[in-house]
Amino acid sequence: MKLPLFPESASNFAPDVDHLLYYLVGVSVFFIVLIFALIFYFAIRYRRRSDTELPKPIHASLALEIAWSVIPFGLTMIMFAWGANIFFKESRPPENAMQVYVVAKQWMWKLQHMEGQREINELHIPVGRPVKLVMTSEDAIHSFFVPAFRTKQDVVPGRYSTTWFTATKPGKYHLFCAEYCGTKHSGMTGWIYAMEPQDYQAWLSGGRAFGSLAENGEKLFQDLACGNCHKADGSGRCPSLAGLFGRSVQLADGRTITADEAYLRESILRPDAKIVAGFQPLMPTFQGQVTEEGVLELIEYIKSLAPPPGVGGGTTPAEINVNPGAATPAPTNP
Amino acid sequence: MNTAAIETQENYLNAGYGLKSWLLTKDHKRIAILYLITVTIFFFIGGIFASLIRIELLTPQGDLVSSDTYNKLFTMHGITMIFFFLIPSIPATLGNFFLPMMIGARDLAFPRVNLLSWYLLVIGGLFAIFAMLAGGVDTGWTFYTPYSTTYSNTWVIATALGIFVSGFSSILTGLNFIVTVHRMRAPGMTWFRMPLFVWSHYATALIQVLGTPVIAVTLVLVFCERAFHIGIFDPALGGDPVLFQHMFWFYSHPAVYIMVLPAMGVVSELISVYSRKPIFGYHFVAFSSMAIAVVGFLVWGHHLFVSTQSVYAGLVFSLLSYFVAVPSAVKVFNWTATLYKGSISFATPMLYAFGFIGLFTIGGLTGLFVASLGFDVHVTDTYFVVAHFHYVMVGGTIMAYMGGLHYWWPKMTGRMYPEAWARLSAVIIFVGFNLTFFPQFILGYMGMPRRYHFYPPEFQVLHVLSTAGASVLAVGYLLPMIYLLWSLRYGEVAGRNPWGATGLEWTTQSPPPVHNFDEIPVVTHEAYDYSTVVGEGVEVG
Amino acid sequence: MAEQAHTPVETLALREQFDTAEQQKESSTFGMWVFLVTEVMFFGGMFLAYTVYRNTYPVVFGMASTSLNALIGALNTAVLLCSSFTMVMAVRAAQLGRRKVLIWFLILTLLLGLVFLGVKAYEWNEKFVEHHVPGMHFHFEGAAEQGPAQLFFSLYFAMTGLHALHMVVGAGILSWLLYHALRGRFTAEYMTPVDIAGLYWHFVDIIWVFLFPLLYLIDRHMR
Amino acid sequence: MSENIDSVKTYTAVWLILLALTGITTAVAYVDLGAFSVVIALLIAAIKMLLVALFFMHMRHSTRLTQLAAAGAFLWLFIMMAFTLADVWTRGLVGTQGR
Repeated sequence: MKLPLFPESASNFAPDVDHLLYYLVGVSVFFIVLIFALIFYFAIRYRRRSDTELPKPIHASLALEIAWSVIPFGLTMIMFAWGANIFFKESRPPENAMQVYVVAKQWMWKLQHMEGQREINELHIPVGRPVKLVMTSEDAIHSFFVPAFRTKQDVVPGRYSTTWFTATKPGKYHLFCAEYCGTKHSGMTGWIYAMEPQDYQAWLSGGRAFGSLAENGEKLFQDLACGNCHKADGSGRCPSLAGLFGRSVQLADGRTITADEAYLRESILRPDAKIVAGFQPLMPTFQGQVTEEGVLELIEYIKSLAPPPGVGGGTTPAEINVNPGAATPAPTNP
Repeated sequence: MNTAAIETQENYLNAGYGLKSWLLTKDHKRIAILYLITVTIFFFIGGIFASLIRIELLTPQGDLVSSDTYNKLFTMHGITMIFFFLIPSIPATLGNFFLPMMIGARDLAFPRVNLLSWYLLVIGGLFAIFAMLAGGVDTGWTFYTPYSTTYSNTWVIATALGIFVSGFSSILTGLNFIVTVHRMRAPGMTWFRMPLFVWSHYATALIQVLGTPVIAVTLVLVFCERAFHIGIFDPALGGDPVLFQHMFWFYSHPAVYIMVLPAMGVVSELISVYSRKPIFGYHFVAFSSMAIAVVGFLVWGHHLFVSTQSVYAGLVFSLLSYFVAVPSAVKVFNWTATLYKGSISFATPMLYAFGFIGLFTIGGLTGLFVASLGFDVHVTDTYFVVAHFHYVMVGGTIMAYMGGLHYWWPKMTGRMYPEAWARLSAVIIFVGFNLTFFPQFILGYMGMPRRYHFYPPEFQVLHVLSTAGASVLAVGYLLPMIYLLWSLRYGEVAGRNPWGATGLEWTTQSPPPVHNFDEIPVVTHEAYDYSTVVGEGVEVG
Repeated sequence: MAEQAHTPVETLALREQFDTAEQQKESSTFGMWVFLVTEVMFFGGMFLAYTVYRNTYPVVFGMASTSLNALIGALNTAVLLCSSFTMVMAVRAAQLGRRKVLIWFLILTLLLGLVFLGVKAYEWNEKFVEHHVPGMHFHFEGAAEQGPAQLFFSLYFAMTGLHALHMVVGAGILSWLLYHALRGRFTAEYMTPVDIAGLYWHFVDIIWVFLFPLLYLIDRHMR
Repeated sequence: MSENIDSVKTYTAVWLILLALTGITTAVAYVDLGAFSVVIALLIAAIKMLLVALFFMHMRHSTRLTQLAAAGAFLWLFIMMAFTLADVWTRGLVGTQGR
């Protein structure tokens, strides 16, 4: 039987983490060998030879105490900075990343490509292209873990979490749920298929297409009659959604926030949480009526809506009070 | 000194024989024995769960028990071992017995509270055992919401109540220690004449008093949410499951130091006695205990790096985690330096102390691995973390506990344990431990997630190694049970001070009289001044 | 053990692990303070949850808070402060060895404590009637956002409930003190139980001093 | 310990101040002070706490150790709050959701 002792290295992060491992192991081995050798040497060299032996006490030396505090501390600061650097990289997906939505539930992974492909417990991705995952859970906390990519991110109900990676080597890699989630936690596994770009294109076109996410979202938008109020020209009782995504929005309580996925999700499920300035809290909640996947489709549809004609991309539409001077960072997640 | 007839001396053991004389005792030494029996029972209950887990993991298919059963096994293993064994282990047994004696007190400040805290541990334990017998609990010892509040169908409430009640046991023990150290020291026993064992227990007591109430209230909130379906952490109502994790780890990370600081205190005593030298850098070792207790409260967020905690908070928690490394390293270096030009004996407790230093060094250094943000993302919730904390808790705490138990056994019982058997089992435990847990580091880096009932076949070889090690380890833990019980009747009579040790506990008879000292000692020497007990003209034993 | 020579008064109350009455009194008082430290952290956990959620849902928390009756809250605060005053007077009477005064102030303190609990029970009952008790039948008219409103009331019940539980324990301790005071057990030399019970009672008062503005007085001016 | 017994006058004065502060904090709550409402409310609560602790709980007369213990409790409470809020307030600041 084969005995692998090291995980495969198949993403942009894998070499970074492996190099950090070598440093950590190097420092550790040095200190472990030092301590073990000293203990062995002292224990044998100074073993007790008579029962009445009384060694002289040795007093502490401040210089020595400072030396063995400061030097290891310096070595650990390298560990800190190195690890933090990798972590920052992992926390900032590149702009051009291809986005995949992940919905976790007991005990399966549901993954949706922008183009409409849906997968369960499998994810096909092209090699060499950054992939950004936007994830949420329908029940307990799960965690998306791909050892070969050295990435892991908890998937938490009620909010979106993000991770990203670029696969570097074609192959089939384990996907694990790493946060304990109940009976079949150990069965909540799957495979990541990293493919050459042309193979990936072939897979995309060969796969079952359900229509793109945005198309499905549009259908859902019509089924739920959202357009009765959210009229595209802004004449409805509710704000127009055209060109909304990524813009800053003035709220009734005076805050200004950026319309990101979390804001859109919250507005669908808990519409009264953030009321747009100048509008009444009329919208009913869609909690329980739309699945997490449905929410993601609606978000994609809203994202696809271009700004209304006559208004330049990203500038101020009349319906929504935008305060460009007071652009604040994105709100905290609920 | 009369070493011949211990049966005729009046001591705490023969002061009364009825069950009532034990169950209503206010003597800290008898309460320590009650604790010793209680935590030993829990240790073996937890050990049975551990054995079943290891046997199950021999094969990748998960064919011994069902997934539900397996989940209950690791949950109950963790809960039993952490809340009912490791946390009370050293403080409530060795600490209870020897802390008052070491500072020259007749008892703890509040003997009745001390007895109460033992009853609270027993009542809490009975709740937990009830939950186990009624069907078990499957949330993991971490009780993460919303799984524990909404999705688990097991005995969460009974278990949480058990932990809540036993938490007050821990709080009251800590409270007792703090007041005792402040108010009950014998004349001349200044702070810097206290044995390091007392220092580390004082630091531990601070954590018990400041941290434990937070887990208590967190479990109350989980209890409310589960019992009455009100939302505190429920994301469906806008609650924040990560807030639960903050509150849980605010206690549960410092709890690691509740487990390991007393162990460090024990090891300081052992290293000093068996090399007949004062601990090198006494003040540094004493203050490092306090530093660990304080800084240990500032690092809990390193359990939350991938939990959707903010990047900036992660950064701060990672940085502060490295600050704990310094006092830990200071201790290890000072212990090692103490050996230099000492008079080193290879008695069993010293073997355990060597084992502690070695294994704690590995456990501590791998702690640096997981404190590093980018690295932790890969290994958190894998066997790497499992191996890391077992090195600290089993390799650290239990090694020191076993060492301390052997070291003070003659004082507690008046009898010596059989040295050859004891050395043999110390070696077996060291070998078995490493064989069990070292492969798990590799498993973890390869990506084997923790709490998996069945797993991909490529991990099997390392799991088999680990299980083999666990069998060796089990033998190592069973042997002392047998020979220590044997020694109660057949062991050599020990005498007051068989090791040539300096602590005040060794100046009184073995086993000690009910009020510890015939008259309260007056302390005139620094700690670990061996010229008072060893050498020309000083009678040993 | 009684081998050591003590004055008769001290022997009565001095436990065997202590050398002097002074050491015993200091230990007991300090022990109580350490216990209060744990209580701070115990309530602290809930104050933390409150702070985080109020920070996340300022508007709903303001609305839910306004539905509480601030006048009753203020009056109840006054009742509790009065009981603290009578408690400290009881302690003073014990210090001076005035048994009758001690007994009367203990009775007054107990009564005020019971008044507080009675008012609290009335308020909780009101919440039942208004469907403001978290759970299946929860409904809060003001906000369409029911979730966070329910969070507020969950915290309200958890915090005031645990506070009331502490009051009940305190009332039990007061009754115990009263029983022993009636039997003349406390003297100017030995009154530690009265002293440390006082510490506990005042601490429970302090918790309420923070609960009152945080639960009752948020954003009053907006509505 | 007779030197530590405060006069009835002192206790009564403290009691009356406490009642007055309760009235003030209730009244001030109806005045629009924006974000300062919370600050004022907590400030008054803190003053009341100090009055109760210093006079009713005799902290003025107690040992350094006791005062240290009480201060320690609030330091630890502060640690718990500050570090948790350090997470809550900085979530999403890097511009990535769930980070």
